[in-house]
Amino acid sequence: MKTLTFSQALNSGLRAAMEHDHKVVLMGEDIGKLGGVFRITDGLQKDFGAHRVIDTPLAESGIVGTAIGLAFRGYRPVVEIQFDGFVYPAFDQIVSQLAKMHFRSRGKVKLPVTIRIPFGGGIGSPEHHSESPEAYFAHTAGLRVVAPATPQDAYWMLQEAIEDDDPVIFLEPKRRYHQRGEVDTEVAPRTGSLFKANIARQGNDVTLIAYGPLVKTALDAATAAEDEGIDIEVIDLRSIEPVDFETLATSVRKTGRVVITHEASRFAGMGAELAASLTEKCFDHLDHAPVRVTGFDIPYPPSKLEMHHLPDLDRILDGVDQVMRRTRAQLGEEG
Amino acid sequence: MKTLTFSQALNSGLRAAMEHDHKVVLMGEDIGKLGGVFRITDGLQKDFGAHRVIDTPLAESGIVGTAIGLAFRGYRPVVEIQFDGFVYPAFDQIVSQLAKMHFRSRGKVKLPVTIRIPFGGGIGSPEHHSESPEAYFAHTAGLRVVAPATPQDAYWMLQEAIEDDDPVIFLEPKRRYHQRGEVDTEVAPRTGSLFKANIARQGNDVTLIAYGPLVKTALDAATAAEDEGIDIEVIDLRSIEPVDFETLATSVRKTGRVVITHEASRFAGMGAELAASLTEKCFDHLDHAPVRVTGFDIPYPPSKLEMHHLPDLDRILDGVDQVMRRTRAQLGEEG
Amino acid sequence: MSNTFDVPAPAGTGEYLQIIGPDGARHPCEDLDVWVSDIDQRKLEDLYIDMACIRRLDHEGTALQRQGELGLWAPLLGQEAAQIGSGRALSDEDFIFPSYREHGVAYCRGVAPQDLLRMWRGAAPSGWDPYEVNMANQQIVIGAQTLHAAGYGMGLKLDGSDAAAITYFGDGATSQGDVSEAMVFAASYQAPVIFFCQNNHWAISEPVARQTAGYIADRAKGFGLATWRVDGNDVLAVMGATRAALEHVRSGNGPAFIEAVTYRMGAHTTADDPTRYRDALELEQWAAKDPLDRVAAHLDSLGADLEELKKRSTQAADELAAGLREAITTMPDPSVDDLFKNVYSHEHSWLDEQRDNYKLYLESFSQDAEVTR
Amino acid sequence: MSNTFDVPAPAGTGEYLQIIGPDGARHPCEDLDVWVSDIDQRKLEDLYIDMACIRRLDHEGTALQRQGELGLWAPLLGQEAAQIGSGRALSDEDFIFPSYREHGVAYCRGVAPQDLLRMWRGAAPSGWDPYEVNMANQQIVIGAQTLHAAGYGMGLKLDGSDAAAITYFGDGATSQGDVSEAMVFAASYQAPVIFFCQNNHWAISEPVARQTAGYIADRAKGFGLATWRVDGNDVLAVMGATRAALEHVRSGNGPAFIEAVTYRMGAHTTADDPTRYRDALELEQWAAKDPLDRVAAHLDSLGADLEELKKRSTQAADELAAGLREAITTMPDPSVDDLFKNVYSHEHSWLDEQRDNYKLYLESFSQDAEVTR
Ligand SMILES: Cc1ncc(C[n+]2csc(CCOP(=O)(O)OP(=O)(O)O)c2C)c(N)n1
Ligand SMILES: Cc1ncc(C[n+]2csc(CCOP(=O)(O)OP(=O)(O)O)c2C)c(N)n1
Ligand SMILES: [Mg+2]
Ligand SMILES: [Mg+2]
Repeated sequence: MKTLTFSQALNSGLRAAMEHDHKVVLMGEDIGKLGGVFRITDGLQKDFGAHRVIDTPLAESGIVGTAIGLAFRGYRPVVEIQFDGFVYPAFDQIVSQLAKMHFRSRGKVKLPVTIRIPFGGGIGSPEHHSESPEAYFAHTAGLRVVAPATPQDAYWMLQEAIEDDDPVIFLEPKRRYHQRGEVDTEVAPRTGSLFKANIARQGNDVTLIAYGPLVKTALDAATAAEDEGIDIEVIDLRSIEPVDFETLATSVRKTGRVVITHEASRFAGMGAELAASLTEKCFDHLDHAPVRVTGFDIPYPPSKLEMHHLPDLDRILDGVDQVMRRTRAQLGEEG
Repeated sequence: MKTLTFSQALNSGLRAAMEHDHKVVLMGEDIGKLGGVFRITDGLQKDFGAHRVIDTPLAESGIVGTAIGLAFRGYRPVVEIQFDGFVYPAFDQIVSQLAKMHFRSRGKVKLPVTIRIPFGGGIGSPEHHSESPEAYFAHTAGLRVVAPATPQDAYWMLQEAIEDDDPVIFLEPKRRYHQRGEVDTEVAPRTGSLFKANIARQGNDVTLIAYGPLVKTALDAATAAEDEGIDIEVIDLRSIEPVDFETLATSVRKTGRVVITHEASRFAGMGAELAASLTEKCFDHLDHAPVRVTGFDIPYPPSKLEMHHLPDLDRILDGVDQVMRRTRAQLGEEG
Repeated sequence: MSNTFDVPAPAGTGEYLQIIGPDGARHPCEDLDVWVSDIDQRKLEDLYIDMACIRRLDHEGTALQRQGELGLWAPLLGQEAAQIGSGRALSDEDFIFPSYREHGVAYCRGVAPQDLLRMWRGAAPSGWDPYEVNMANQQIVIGAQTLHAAGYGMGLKLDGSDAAAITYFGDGATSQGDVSEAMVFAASYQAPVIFFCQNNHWAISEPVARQTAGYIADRAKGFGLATWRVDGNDVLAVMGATRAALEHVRSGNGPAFIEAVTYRMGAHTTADDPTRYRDALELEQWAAKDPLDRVAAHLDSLGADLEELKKRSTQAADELAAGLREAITTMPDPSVDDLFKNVYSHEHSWLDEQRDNYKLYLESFSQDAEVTR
Repeated sequence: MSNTFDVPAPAGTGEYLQIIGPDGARHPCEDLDVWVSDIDQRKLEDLYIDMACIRRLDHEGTALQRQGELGLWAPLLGQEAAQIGSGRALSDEDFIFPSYREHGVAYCRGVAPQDLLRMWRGAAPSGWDPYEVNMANQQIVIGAQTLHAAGYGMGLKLDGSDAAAITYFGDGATSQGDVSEAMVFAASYQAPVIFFCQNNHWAISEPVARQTAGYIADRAKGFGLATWRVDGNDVLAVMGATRAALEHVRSGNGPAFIEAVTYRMGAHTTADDPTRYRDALELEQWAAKDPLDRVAAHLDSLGADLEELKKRSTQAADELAAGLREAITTMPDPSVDDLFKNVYSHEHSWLDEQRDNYKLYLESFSQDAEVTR
């Protein structure tokens, strides 16, 4: 057991993957000498060489497209997209090529490409540096999409993503990069649970679903709710596609109430899918419609306004009040 | 009143828009002499000149990016993307530029760009020619997304989309291009209802929501259901973003049952948003969870399999049976 | 009516390397002769037969589409020399990233008839096993495959392999950002990649002058690529340039670019009507530069037995055609299982559930036969 | 350890046009002299003052960031000549599409201090009204703005306007597909667009050699653009080339490209630590080519009163700096209304509902003050 920051855990995960399989190569802008703008690849070029930690020209479509070519040749490329908002130039290569090649080739070509994307807001950055693009990828058949929420998960999930033979979009909650946590480096790879949700906290009254950066916020909210006598079960999705509906539905059948939270815009976001699917699967158990606590349907706002846009403890608890059918006024009377 | 095909109605709509406002210019691949691969711009270059019907180099990011530049200069560009599957190279320009410029410039820059995309399947084409990308755009704040379902709507909705000061993604159900219908050319522009849903058929038992190519299929299903004594209300969404939730919720409060159908993949598709929102708005009126009848979560399949992928009358009726809580077996007994 | 945005006058075909002229006369070509010095009469006859075969292949493709056996076909008519000249220059280890029109290159790779037609029939998203023939499946998204070739070339370099990657694309494709980026990457890593552009003068209805003000080959030079501009209807010139480029990239000198100046004699695809946008005259001019006729004329001048050659080539083409027809009639239709297979390479809880539900749904029709709609 | 993918040795700065050398000596420059023949001593002094002002502006930006007044700042240190030389060559009607580092160009346009800082402070997604200053807002997505310039140029041509569009971008940007496509479009329509590349040798931590094997200017030639490669630290050379390019594009000769060879003396942004990836030596070499020092030396050789000039420039810079500080202290914070405003230009049922709900939610805190968490 070591105490590592989220970034260190990712760095260690990459190192382990590279040691484990010499076909693993890293690609991206500034990932070499600089170690990436978030230093996730710090020291790796020095230790593994410029042929395995590859600084690329400044062109995201080019990065993903050549990663596909390398995968054709038997490599296992791990691509770093510098910030979430810069993945869109690569969208065509991701959606029309990476996602579909296995199907297109009738199973002959495997493209085990991992695309690491630091995602989400809360770091006080200008436009394009705080996006949450997961729904675009989740809606795209052929991709798998995962997001770790703790240093421990970061460590093993990254290795499993790299070992997976399908393309994986690996979303890293960048505002948690400095978060510290215990990491057991014996825990990986192959815990076999990359696509299983994690019950981060058990509870009986409400199922609160989160992933990536908001898992911590959700846990904080659950702690706060405890004081009000509400017992929240917090589920960390881990895998956004496929979603582990079995774990979710079991919880919802128990609690009868669902709150879903994410930073991404609400309209046609992941919350919609989770709400719709859980309503289908658990309709007769539901006391209230699933409630979504999400970013607004606006471009990511300037940093001085981002605290409004990002779901926080209060907004999540407001969502909890809704599914408990408690108004703020009632709460005042009761409390 | 004239009888026109869907394509002719679009062609007439473009002609009217160009006559009405000399700042309207058309851009796209092969839209000039050829009149577009679907002939939607047939004859327009001849009549308006190569400076208003502009054949472009073969580069979709370039097309949308230069359309933005033209809009900066006061033009009102109408872009044709040749097929749905070829819009992805332009994704960055659409999502990070077109959608966000008004917000970025604090309202100073308006980008009245219309992007016409022939969308959907059922025409027996190879890969990339039958996609339904609407959820990607609907999830993107700053865009409006509409889809006409009849020649009449095609005619006026296209003109309204062009007149709108916001960027509009205009989705044309390509497998209905040859469908004929009555078109009243006096009906436009400015009926003011571009973002209002259309109750295509009144009914009391089930609310069946569709848009674009499946409105016709939905109406056929409603007719078939009549024989079984089920009275379906069919709502043509027309506007995918914003959705006219008022009209939808009013209907659902009446029927208590919702079926949503689209060709796009189901996971994180528009059906999820409609189901989630309507559950939120009408939970206490619902007899059953909203049911989605959609394309599968697979890349668009080869043409010999597409009839499985595309929702048809039977699959829609199966969805109706589900919300009526009738099993096929019961149906056998009753029927 | 202003003509502000009319397409600029075509830049003309300009200078290019040629060995056998349209009339069959052989010209000395300093740059390329050395690369084809081994091509004797016998080998040239073989190239002729290859070209005749893929012309027939193409003819069958169009015919099968007309008969409803194929959903679509993209004719290569006129581009036989470009495809055979380059295809026959490659070694088996070289890996090919084609677009959708390279039936002739696939033929060089020995792709089986069924595999060649599968996609065009709509029976599968693609045909062959790329690793069996070292050729990726057809690419429809213009330019996308060029980046795959650049990446594959990077892999070859990492492996210390002697093989090369080659990618085929059209004149229209040169406008796509991906193609420029592919040149940037290949040049930045000095990867063994050949960019083979068949400039057939048209991108559906748009003339090449809409895509570029100068020569396509010059575009590549600006990216630092070694560049050849050749008569794409001259099978020897194409072969010579491809061999020269292969030697260049195999020697670690970085990527190369070949512009093969040719012409699309047919429609863009069977869904296209080129009479709407181009002159019959232009077609005539290019007909006079036919890739097969010039080789026949040249062989004639060498004293070859043309009659015997045509007999041999017809026989080979007949066999090929018979194989194609046989392939079509025996090709099984895909099954519902193929819908859900290969979306992922292993278990996917959500999709597996969807598949199972859909199968149950389908079964409900057969089981409750009495319930009909 | 193999060095397969090490960055190739830098191609060197190569040949470029220069008027005033690093030592202040003026050289005859056939191509450019005619374009700056009107720049007398007085005007050169003004250019010096401009450069001194934006150097100070830049200094203040960094200082304000350190003090927590700005969230981020992208220094232009070292690129003063490139920005002033080009910015002062433009006419008011010309429309500018910048990236994020063109504070100097914005200064030339008279952008107000608050508008300049708004985005960097995190108070708004951008600053000024583009139509007031004929300059688009800062662009962060590398290369995206070049296409907007190409389109704007198409519009200028359609309008029969005399104005030009100019777009600024970096050496790293040249790898982006959008930049290549922008050149394709501008060339295809022969639009009056100037592509102004500040080759400051670095894209964050990557040297220009990672992006291109040859010279950037040659890349542009391959797209058919008229091209100038100039000493980007020489304000006269930059001004001359920009004027020449403007004349070229205004005359309907199609787009132009300027590569201004310069150097990013500071960090990429205030969030960057360049000591991790580049040599102090390189910095020293470039310090010797300083854009201001050489103009001062040249003015000195002309007999100018340097002391007086420096006094004037310090005064101007002080005023500018005071304005910036004043701007920061008086800049209002954005309000919740700004969150929802301007996403659309008119009613949007869904978003309007969201806004109303959020406002109610916020009100619930103030109204039920007793309910605290
Ligand atoms: C990204 C993309 N945009 C548009 C198309 C539609 N399209 C198919 S072929 C074609 C023209 C291609 O021209 P060229 O590159 O010259 O190749 P050729 O067909 O002449 O072989 C177009 C526009 C496409 N397939 N992909
Ligand atoms: C599409 C995109 N990818 C990545 C980035 C992150 N990024 C910001 S600046 C930069 C380097 C730009 O280098 P260059 O074009 O030379 O301009 P300079 O910063 O030197 O002025 C990078 C990679 C971005 N802003 N946009
Ligand atoms: Mg072509
Ligand atoms: Mg730079």
